[in-house]
Amino acid sequence: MSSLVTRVKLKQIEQLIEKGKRLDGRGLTDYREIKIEQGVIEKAEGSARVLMGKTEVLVGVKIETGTPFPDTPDDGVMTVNAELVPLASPDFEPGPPDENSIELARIVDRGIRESHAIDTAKLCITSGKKVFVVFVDVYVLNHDGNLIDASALAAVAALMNTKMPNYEVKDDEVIIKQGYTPLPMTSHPITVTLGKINDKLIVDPWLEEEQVIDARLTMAFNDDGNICAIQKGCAGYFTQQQILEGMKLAKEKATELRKKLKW
Amino acid sequence: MSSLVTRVKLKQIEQLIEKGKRLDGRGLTDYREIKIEQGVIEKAEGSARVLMGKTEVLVGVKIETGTPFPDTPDDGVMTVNAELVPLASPDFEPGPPDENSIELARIVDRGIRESHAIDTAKLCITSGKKVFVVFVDVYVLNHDGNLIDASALAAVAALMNTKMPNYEVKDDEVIIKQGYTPLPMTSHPITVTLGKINDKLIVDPWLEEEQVIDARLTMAFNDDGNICAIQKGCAGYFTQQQILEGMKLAKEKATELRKKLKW
Amino acid sequence: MSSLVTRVKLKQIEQLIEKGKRLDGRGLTDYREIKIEQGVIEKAEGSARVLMGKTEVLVGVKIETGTPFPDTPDDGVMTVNAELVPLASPDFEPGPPDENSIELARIVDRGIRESHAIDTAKLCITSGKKVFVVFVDVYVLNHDGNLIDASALAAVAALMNTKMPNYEVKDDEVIIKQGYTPLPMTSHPITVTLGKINDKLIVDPWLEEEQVIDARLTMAFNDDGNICAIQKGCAGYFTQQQILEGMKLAKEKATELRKKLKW
Amino acid sequence: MNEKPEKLIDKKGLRLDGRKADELRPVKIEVGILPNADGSAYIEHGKNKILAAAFGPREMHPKHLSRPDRMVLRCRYHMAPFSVGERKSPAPSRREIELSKVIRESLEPAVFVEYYPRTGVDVFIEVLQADGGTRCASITAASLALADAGIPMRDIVVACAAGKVEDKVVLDLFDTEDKVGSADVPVAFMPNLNAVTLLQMDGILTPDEFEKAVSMAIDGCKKIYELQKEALKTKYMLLEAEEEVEE
Amino acid sequence: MNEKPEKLIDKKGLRLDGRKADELRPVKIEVGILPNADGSAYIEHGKNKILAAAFGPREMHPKHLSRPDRMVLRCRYHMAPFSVGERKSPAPSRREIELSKVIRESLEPAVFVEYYPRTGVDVFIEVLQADGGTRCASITAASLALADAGIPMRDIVVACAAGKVEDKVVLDLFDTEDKVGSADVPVAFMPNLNAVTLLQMDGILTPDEFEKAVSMAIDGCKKIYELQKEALKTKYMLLEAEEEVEE
Amino acid sequence: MNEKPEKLIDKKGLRLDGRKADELRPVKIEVGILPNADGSAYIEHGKNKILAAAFGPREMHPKHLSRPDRMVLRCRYHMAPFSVGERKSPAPSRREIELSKVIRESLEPAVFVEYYPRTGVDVFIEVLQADGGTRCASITAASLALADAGIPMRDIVVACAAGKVEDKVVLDLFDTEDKVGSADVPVAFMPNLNAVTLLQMDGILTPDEFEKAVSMAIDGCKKIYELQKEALKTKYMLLEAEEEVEE
Repeated sequence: MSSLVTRVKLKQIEQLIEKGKRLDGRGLTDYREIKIEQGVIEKAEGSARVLMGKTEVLVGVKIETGTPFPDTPDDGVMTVNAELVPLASPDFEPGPPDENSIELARIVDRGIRESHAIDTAKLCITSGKKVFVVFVDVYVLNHDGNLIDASALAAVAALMNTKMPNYEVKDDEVIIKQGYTPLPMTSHPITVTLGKINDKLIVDPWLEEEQVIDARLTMAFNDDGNICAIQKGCAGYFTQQQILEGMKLAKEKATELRKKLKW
Repeated sequence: MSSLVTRVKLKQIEQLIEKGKRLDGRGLTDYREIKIEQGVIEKAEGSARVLMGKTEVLVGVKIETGTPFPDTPDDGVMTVNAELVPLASPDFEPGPPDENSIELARIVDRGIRESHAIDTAKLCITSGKKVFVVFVDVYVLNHDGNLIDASALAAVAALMNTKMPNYEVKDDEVIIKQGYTPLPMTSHPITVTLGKINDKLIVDPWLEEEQVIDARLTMAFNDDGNICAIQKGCAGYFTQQQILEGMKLAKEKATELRKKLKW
Repeated sequence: MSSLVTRVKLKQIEQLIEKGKRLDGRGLTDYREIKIEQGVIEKAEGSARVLMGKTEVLVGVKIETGTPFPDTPDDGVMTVNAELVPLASPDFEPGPPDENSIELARIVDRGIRESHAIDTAKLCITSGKKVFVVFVDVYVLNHDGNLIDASALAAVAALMNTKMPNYEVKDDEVIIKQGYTPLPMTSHPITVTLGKINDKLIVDPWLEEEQVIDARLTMAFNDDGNICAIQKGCAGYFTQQQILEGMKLAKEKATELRKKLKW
Repeated sequence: MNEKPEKLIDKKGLRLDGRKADELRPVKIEVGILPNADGSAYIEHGKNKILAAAFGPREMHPKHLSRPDRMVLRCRYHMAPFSVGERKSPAPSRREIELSKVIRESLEPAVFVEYYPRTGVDVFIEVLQADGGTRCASITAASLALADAGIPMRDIVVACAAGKVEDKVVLDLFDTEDKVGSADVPVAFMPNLNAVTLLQMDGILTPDEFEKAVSMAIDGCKKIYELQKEALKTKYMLLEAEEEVEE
Repeated sequence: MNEKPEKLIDKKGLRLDGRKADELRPVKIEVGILPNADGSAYIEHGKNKILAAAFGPREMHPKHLSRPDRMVLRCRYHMAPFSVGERKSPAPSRREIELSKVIRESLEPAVFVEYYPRTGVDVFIEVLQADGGTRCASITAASLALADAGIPMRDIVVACAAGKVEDKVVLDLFDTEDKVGSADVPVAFMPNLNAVTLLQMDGILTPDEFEKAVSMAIDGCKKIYELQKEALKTKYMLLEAEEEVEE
Repeated sequence: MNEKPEKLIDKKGLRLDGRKADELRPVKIEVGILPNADGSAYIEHGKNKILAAAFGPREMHPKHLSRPDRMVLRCRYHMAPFSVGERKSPAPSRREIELSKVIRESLEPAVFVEYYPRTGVDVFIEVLQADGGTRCASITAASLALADAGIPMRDIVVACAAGKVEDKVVLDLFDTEDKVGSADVPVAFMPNLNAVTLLQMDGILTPDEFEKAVSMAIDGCKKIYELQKEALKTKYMLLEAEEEVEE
């Protein structure tokens, strides 16, 4: 976008925000409409699709067996990958993950990992030798802003929907048996992103707002309201005061969002 | 090539073809002169060089031990790779395989694999653990059109020339012994490519023709005259009628070509 | 640099060299001032920093366990890698190793490997199964010419500084014990690079000279004065006579340089 | 998981999923479902779930790939890591690169490439769930995405496979039939021009079986073509309805 | 090597390396040590040893990345293979790519990017030895490298982490505390503008603990800021001394 | 396969393949055998089988690599996967990248690069079968490919190695000698200019042995040079014959 258009839009968005309004009619602290659909990919062990306004993210979970990391021989492994596939936006190009998709994957990963959402000890098959590996693949299908919150929400919803194969170990071989058990989870982290425009905080910035915000603050909260991950983004800053304010606001919104996840 | 030159050449080729003639003097259903030389790379387990007019392809076969695929524990492995090395044409550039060399390798692979040319069951050393891996490397040395047929022919000729090391298994170790046996083969697929210009079918299009043909049809035939692989190419089309006509023509030419392979 | 500047500089350097002088005041066969500091990276198993004039190279050595090469089951493994990190010169760009860094790594590798500097037989833990792997990482921190000699010197100094973990093998497992022993070394190869300008040989060409020399000759010498590696570089040539002359000069300088390494 | 079924066709001539030899799987098509794309379509063909989007005509990047006398069509066929049994690495496989090429060459005969010289059109296909016959379903969807983007076309391209299962030529193989069966013949077709734009085969067929398979596949194509037209109509009716509301 | 220490904080409230909860590790900074860079700095923060260099403002390569109305700041955070316990492959890891991005975004608020339109500035950071808190020490050094290169800046950026170790909020975690401790909060700060330009967290903190950690980290930043100023002064005094000699 | 031979040189002073110490392997050279290249040559040097082709002078891609005052010479040395004992991945190895560089630098002194400013010449070398000494045989062939392409040259470059096997300096090592022997000294030479354009060594040699090896290698070069000239003559005689026929 040319810098002129950006400046005109910034002006317009700023004036609205001064009045507590936004381009798409929302209040400053409102999320867009959210829809969560679980189990959309029957062949994956778990999946969920999240619509946040026009932003659409699909997360698929695959479970395979693999070897544990040497320093955690009794823990299963979880990896998060994010693909900004080119059909989601004219700005996305085919190719290996760039810094944006890597940052997205790592923020989603951090929320799940640091909150101990998955009980990885229960994914161990044979200590030091064989464990279950949980692949969480974030697939952005339409980019209309705030990919982080949509992706994090879809990831947790997909994990809640994930079934683990039953198995037994015979002579060091893993034998997959009939039936499934749910993936063992101990928490359900919720991620909330705020934008700062003109020293005002807004919740869930969408695409047009993302192009003009000074800075972004993302916080993930655990079931008990504790913080489990944070990421500041964009080339702007926050005052210490804004961070604490933002934390309170994000905590409230996390509680609100969590209600959308039924379990 | 500029589109003007292409159009002039297209005109010229079309006019000739109307009269049943071609730029290089061949009839519409003639192959260029074909020479097959086997065993040209003594250090490889098998090799063959094919000249089809000025198109020159060298195929080398290496045999190593490796692990079978989990879903076929009792079968050896065959892989085909094709390199369009830059000395073969000013249009080839050094670098990783592009879509053309990948398609070429996969067409050659399909002909061999689907016809069960190699008796992979006989390449199993220890079920699920150790098998022979057959590497078929297609090396294009001069590109003057119809790389598919020349490569497929050279690949089969090289496999027919391939010797497998004798071995015995002792305490789970493979011990290579003196002497060789021929690679076990059960069929000898022959691949024939047709081009369509102005609704006429021609056999073995060479470089100048390739630049103007509407579409390409490649068919591989087994020893018994059954079809074992097909690939339509280029941005044109065939009518159902043309496909059936083409199939009959290709079958004839395959029988003709097969005679060049002595076994 | 533009070719005009190069020509002017070449003229200037040539005229000085005719008089036995150099731009930076050195004599034709003098090295720049050399400083060697060992153990600068405490967390690495070995390290050394070499300043050769303004050229600065850091070498870190890591030791890990790994598998031996099939054809040398009783030998540890040594690998050399060189990074021309972009903070060392405006001419270095981030990215995978280019031909310059690969050549640098391979010259350093050759000097160490061919002189049998490391007693790799003593790095074997279990024949054919487990050996120590010595990673020598050359890190160029400032490029002011003659990276080869500075890197080779830093590599040998770092190896001399390298400590191996004590260990014992119990039930096929390697158990790391308290304490260290020095890396077993049998020689200390010294690498000397000469430049040729206007049929004169100069020692240790620095950046400005490197841009105008006809050719480069690098020779590595063993403790006993034998030659263990050679590399001619750049798009010029040497006469047979110049090579023999250069060999004698390089041998002298190697003896001189070796004194800087205390052991 | 890997147990092979004993019989792919039962005594009544019905297949594992209850279909007759010449019966298609259920096909559901929606057009225009991706807001950011210039054109898009979603297809469920059996358990295949595939999205296709078209962007363009637009400036080419990099520029030197553009052509002074025509539009350049590019195509990427890509599978989501979770779309198949064992997780697939997101890096494009050799299979995906080949399919991207043959799919592009199956769409190109339908496009009036000379209408927009110097421009490019990108077709992006994402297989979200795979169950045999993804390349055909991808072509069916991609062709609609192009139409939805307003790219001028001679005809719609539609695709369907036939193949051989236990000595019988059957239509539209699903995953298990594809893997255990003895041949698969994917065909792309332009119904109004009676033109085959994609034809591949692996497995073994006699010439007669091949002839029958091609016929059967083309018949399948014609049935799916009706669904394509309906999906396009639905999209335009929705558009008209919206416009009326706006007026 | 991998034995976890039993207690990270002893009865006197002292940490494994003898520090109090709110005590920084020793920090040593030098400015202008790389002859070929336009600006550079070296920092030893505890056992971290890090070099940062700035090149620019200069022409951008490739050109199409330049911007008509501003300077483009690029940043590469990279670890030497020998900087960590197990040898690190020199190819950039996902972690290094993410850190390059957040470090760039922590420096950019301080730079007057509009002063040199169409140009670029590259910041290259090499971690020679890592001991916990490398991103913070990298920012502290990189900001000085920019200043040393004469890039016009609103303020110096300085960074420091706080975290939680055995239920206690502590300043400036070193490697073992970082790995065994329960939370880490790296903060970058512009002291004169009172602005936080980097904020991350992993681990678990209550809101109160988080508030305390941010305060503590900012206090740490302010102390390191004094050392930054001194390092710059030393560099300029040396320069002046040299100039006097030359006159 | 991996059994090391007991003696590389027998009592009569003959080597495993029956050669004397200063004897070359059989060398066969053909010029102009690749129709699409501007120049080409094929060499069989012992069991080495190598093709070299030259393309140019032609426009450089990418353009920014061209030089206003000279032609740019590029070179790629590449081994076919089947050319060596264990299959070699077709991706260029570090060894191949180094050899491409030193081969280029061995050819460049012979080329009048100033004759065609702004252009490029590409030399592509494919090792079809390797048996020790591939870089030398590659240079011998590549130099002829350049000449065949009509690139103006000061001299032909020819290459040959000498080395040390069981305490004896010998000429032109083949694979086994190269691997089991104690030193290898490849040399490239311009006979008319008496100039060494490639010199490498690995192994251990005393200064005297080195001196002897260089002399012996240069003598080998001179012999191969005669074969180069003959191969060029043969090509041109064929050309003339063809021209006469055409007239």
